[in-house]
Amino acid sequence: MDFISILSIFVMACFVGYYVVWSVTPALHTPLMAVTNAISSVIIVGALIAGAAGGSPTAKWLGLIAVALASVNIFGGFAVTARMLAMYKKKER
Amino acid sequence: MDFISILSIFVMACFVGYYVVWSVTPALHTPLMAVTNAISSVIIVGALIAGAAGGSPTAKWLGLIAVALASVNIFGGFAVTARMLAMYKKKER
Amino acid sequence: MEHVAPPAWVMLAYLISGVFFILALRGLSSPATSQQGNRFGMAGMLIAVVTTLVTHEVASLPEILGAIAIGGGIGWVTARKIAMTDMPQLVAAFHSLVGMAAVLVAAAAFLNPVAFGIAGEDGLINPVSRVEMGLGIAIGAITFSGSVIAFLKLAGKMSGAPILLPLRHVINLGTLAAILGLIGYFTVDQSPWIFWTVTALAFLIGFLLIIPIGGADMPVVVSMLNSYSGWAAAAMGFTLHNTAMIITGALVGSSGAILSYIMCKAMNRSFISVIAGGFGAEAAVSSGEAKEQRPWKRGSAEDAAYMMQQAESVIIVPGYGMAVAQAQHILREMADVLKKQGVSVKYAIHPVAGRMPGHMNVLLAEASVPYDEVFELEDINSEFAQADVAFIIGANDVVNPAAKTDKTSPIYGMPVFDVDKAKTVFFVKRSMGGVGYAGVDNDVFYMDQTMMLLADAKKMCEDIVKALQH
Amino acid sequence: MEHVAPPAWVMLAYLISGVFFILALRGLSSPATSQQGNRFGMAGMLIAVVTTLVTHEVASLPEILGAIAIGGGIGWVTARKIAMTDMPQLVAAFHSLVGMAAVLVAAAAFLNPVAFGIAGEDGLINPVSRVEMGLGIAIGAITFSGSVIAFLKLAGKMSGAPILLPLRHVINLGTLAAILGLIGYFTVDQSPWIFWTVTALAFLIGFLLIIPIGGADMPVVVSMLNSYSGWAAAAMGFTLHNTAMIITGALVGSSGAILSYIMCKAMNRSFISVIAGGFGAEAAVSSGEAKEQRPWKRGSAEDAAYMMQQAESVIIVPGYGMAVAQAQHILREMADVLKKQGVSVKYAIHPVAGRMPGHMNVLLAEASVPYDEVFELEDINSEFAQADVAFIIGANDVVNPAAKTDKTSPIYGMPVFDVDKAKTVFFVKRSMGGVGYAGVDNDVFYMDQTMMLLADAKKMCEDIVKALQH
Ligand SMILES: NC(=O)c1ccc[n+]([C@@H]2O[C@H](COP(=O)([O-])OP(=O)(O)OC[C@H]3O[C@@H](n4cnc5c(N)ncnc54)[C@H](OP(=O)(O)O)[C@@H]3O)[C@@H](O)[C@H]2O)c1
Ligand SMILES: NC(=O)c1ccc[n+]([C@@H]2O[C@H](COP(=O)([O-])OP(=O)(O)OC[C@H]3O[C@@H](n4cnc5c(N)ncnc54)[C@H](OP(=O)(O)O)[C@@H]3O)[C@@H](O)[C@H]2O)c1
Repeated sequence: MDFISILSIFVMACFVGYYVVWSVTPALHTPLMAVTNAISSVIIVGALIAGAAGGSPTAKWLGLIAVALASVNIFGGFAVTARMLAMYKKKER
Repeated sequence: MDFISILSIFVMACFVGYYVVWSVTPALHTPLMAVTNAISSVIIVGALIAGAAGGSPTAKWLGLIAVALASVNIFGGFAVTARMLAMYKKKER
Repeated sequence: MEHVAPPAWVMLAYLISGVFFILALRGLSSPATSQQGNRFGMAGMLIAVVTTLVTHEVASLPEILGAIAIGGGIGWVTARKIAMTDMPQLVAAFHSLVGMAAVLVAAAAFLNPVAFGIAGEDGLINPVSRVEMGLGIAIGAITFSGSVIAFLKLAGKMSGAPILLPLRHVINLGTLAAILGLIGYFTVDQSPWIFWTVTALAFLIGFLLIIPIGGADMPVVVSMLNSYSGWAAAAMGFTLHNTAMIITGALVGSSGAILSYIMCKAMNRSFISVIAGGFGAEAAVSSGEAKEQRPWKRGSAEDAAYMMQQAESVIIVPGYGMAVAQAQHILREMADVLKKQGVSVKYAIHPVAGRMPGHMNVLLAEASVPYDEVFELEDINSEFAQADVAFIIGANDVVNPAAKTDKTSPIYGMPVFDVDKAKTVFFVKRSMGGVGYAGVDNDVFYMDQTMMLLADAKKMCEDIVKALQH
Repeated sequence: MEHVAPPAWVMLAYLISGVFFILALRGLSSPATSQQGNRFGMAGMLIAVVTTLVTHEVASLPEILGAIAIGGGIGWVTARKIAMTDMPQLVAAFHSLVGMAAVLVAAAAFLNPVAFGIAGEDGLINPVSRVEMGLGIAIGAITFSGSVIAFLKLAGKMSGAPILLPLRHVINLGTLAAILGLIGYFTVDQSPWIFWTVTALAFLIGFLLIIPIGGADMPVVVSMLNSYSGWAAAAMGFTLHNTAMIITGALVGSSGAILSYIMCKAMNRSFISVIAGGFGAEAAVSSGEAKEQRPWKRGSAEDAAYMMQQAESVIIVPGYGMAVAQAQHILREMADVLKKQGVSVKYAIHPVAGRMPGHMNVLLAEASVPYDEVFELEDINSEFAQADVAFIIGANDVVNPAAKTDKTSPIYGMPVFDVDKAKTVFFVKRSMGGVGYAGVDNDVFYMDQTMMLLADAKKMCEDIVKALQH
């Protein structure tokens, strides 16, 4: 992928982000913060690559710590979001 | 640009299209149809390329006709949209 | 020759052009920002065209500028002259041109693949590009011939009645299957006959698909074709690796699809039933039934003028008939007189009032009705209960209470205005016999508080204005 | 070594992962689809992680799985145990981890550029990648240290009072300029000292930027840092040419920015004034003024119970004090008893009620209040005029009419509930002295129709429930 392709995807994604976030109902703004927390830990992809066997051992350890930190967020973020969302219920009729 | 980059841009653009069109106010749905008409004539880019000097003469003539057709749409579409939009006015106070 | 990546600035320019098109549609989220939006659209188009001219070996600049001048001139003059009531057919006509342009571009790409950078080392076209091209030409051809039929029906140059061939669903599905099959085969065999057969079949199916659809369903069809023209542009964008075309394709494709969806929903019909066709035909049959004779009251322009002067609030419900009668200017005058006499006047617009989405809004805007006096269905429907007068002019189906109560009615389930809750209802139409697009009788005619004002909409408004000024 | 394009299916997998993240946020447009959305998010993450593991030479699988297990375990347990009232600090703590992870990844990329495919033929890192990396580590470090301070302030482990250094604006701008300058210089000189200096300065500026901001402004800061963590992820996505990270970065970046904007707007403060800091400090000064003594009425739980039983409609306005008192469960019980006695009960939530956006909604949901009884400001504000009772519990600023009338008030211009239009107002708080977050007096206390219920929110609701059940 060349730089311009990535930039194009990024620009489009910013538009999508703008619209998709504005369409979130205000009642769910707290879960929104929690779930964005979880998904921003997709940085774990970089952390996994950082541990490449052939490279510097320091880099490997930095990578492993980053994997652990990101995992806290991923599991914690999705779990707490799921816990919150499960509480929102409609009136029983 | 590789195929996946293009596909990625396309997928993101579809999301953008979905949101941006739903956010158009119903009062402007007729201008929306006119302006989408105009912008879909961006196909003129292909028509301009078709006329490449070195290539087949038939292709060149097809390209020129396509340029003319697309131009009808571009000028007509933007002009009629502008004409309609100029008519929408707020109450004077 | 493989696809050579153009310089970064070129790709950036096409990206910017695409972003400008997004901003153009975004501007339409409110009338206040819409003109700015349209300018973004023009700028985006300019960027795309200039970038292409600068970076491609083009045939010869004078010829190209000539073509642009001829086409642009025709477009410009048409846009200046067209009456607002004729917008539906104008849009259909324009679509046919986009479709034809897509066909020509795809054909040119087939004849001169090197110019488009889609030929492989061996001079053959890349298989992926063949599929994109095949889809592009097929969608373009369907858009063209479909739009031509839609134009002819909307412009009244061809009967609006659905033309129902026997076995049409079988023929249509067969043709579609043949097109897809040939495009698939095209990836392994690049013979010209395949390409041209696909093209011919696509022209044919566009024609076959649209002739069985009744004239009144044409707006849905026009939107659908709008969507198609977008996907055709996107397919060519994949071929040319062009960001501007891809973004535009996605925008236009979504726009047409969403507008079709909105219309179908507001008419409570499924998209499939519209596309399957034959709607007007059934209606013609049902209107043949003997109608029961029920009592109704006829009013005069003076009655209407008197009652509206006494009223505190009047809600005007315009419909297709108002457009046909070109009554928007005199209607606004009537409203002005009433407002000067202290009456509150609002306009209520149904999503499918008239013959295309937003049609009534454009006509009222043309007559200088401020857009903040014009309300959508959901925003005003609760106000009929408090209104003194509902003034229905050239609308019919969109106020028919059968949509709420009568499960057998063809418009059952369509959201309608609760005009029956207003204290007094005036109903302007030309005759008691004339029905709306759905071809059904309307209980509002026979209500105690309804007065029928039987006349041409324009004439009636003129008479009311005269009476008001006495 | 140049960047080698991964196989198409890998890139497709990352694209799908990104699309799933979009669908995750899209699900939050209504509570009904939100759980489905969250599952999309999890699936997207799984796809991204598995794709990376399968296609990259990773250090050693056991170690990685160990790291995931340790981190995941801690995250999971925390998520299970945390009280809903502690959400603001949890979110801040999680942000600090994302920030730190970004720092570590950028550092690893700097130490081992070959593994990331960003090294040139000569073993040096590509200049573009250097900028992306520098930005990534700087934003990550700011996110980390800023979030740590925000966490400490929100968790009450550090005083919420703004700490104002002299010349802080000069120091901050200087440090920022130094960071940007060094990143620029980094493109021509790849010395480690530059990289580590940028990192150190970024940690410092994160700290300096947040300490002058008052504890009550922390939610805006947390959102802003949320946005930063998104942009950091996007920067790393550019480095790794990873679609999933780019899409996520844009989503999270927009989300944080929009939430900050919404909060600032609902408090009628400019973003700049929040970020410049010192808000709590000024308020402390103004509350030092001598307050005039005005008459007010004190009510009892029995009064409240009696009046609400007689009422037709009660609107409950919960605020931060309700969260602090953990009164949501007993409040819902009170509402249940009233509803059984035929009273209509609704909840009205201000966009900045509580201490983070949507905070009150979560707490009420926790107490099993159905979400269709809970209304936003614009949807319910007109109903106060018809309501018999407005029951304000632990809210203060969001019902303060000074926002509408007093131009000198720090909350002037903030949209507030029109509780003064209700026939009777009950105001639950602990003391007449205690003020809201903005530190201003509230005219509602002294209105004729207001009765102050001075007690802890939970205690007061319990007493009312007892009185209602008599
Ligand atoms: N807007 C869209 O996008 C769209 C798309 C597809 C279908 N449709 C359909 O179109 C219909 C639109 O409903 P509508 O309520 O606007 O119109 P309508 O139901 O078609 O009714 C039109 C009315 O206008 C009267 N009329 C016609 N010419 C007139 C004249 N010169 N002066 C006075 N009255 C005149 C007709 O009665 P007389 O003949 O007795 O005068 C008729 O009652 C709906 O059924 C809708 O589903 C709309
Ligand atoms: N939600 C957000 O995203 C956000 C973000 C940034 C800033 N803010 C700010 O936070 C404020 C929120 O407004 P708000 O109306 O919810 O709260 P508030 O104005 O801070 O008022 C809280 C009230 O609760 C009372 N209280 C505290 N503990 C209590 C207890 N245990 N029992 C009963 N009452 C108790 C306090 O009075 P006593 O001390 O006398 O009991 C006070 O009157 C706004 O000014 C807003 O701008 C919110």
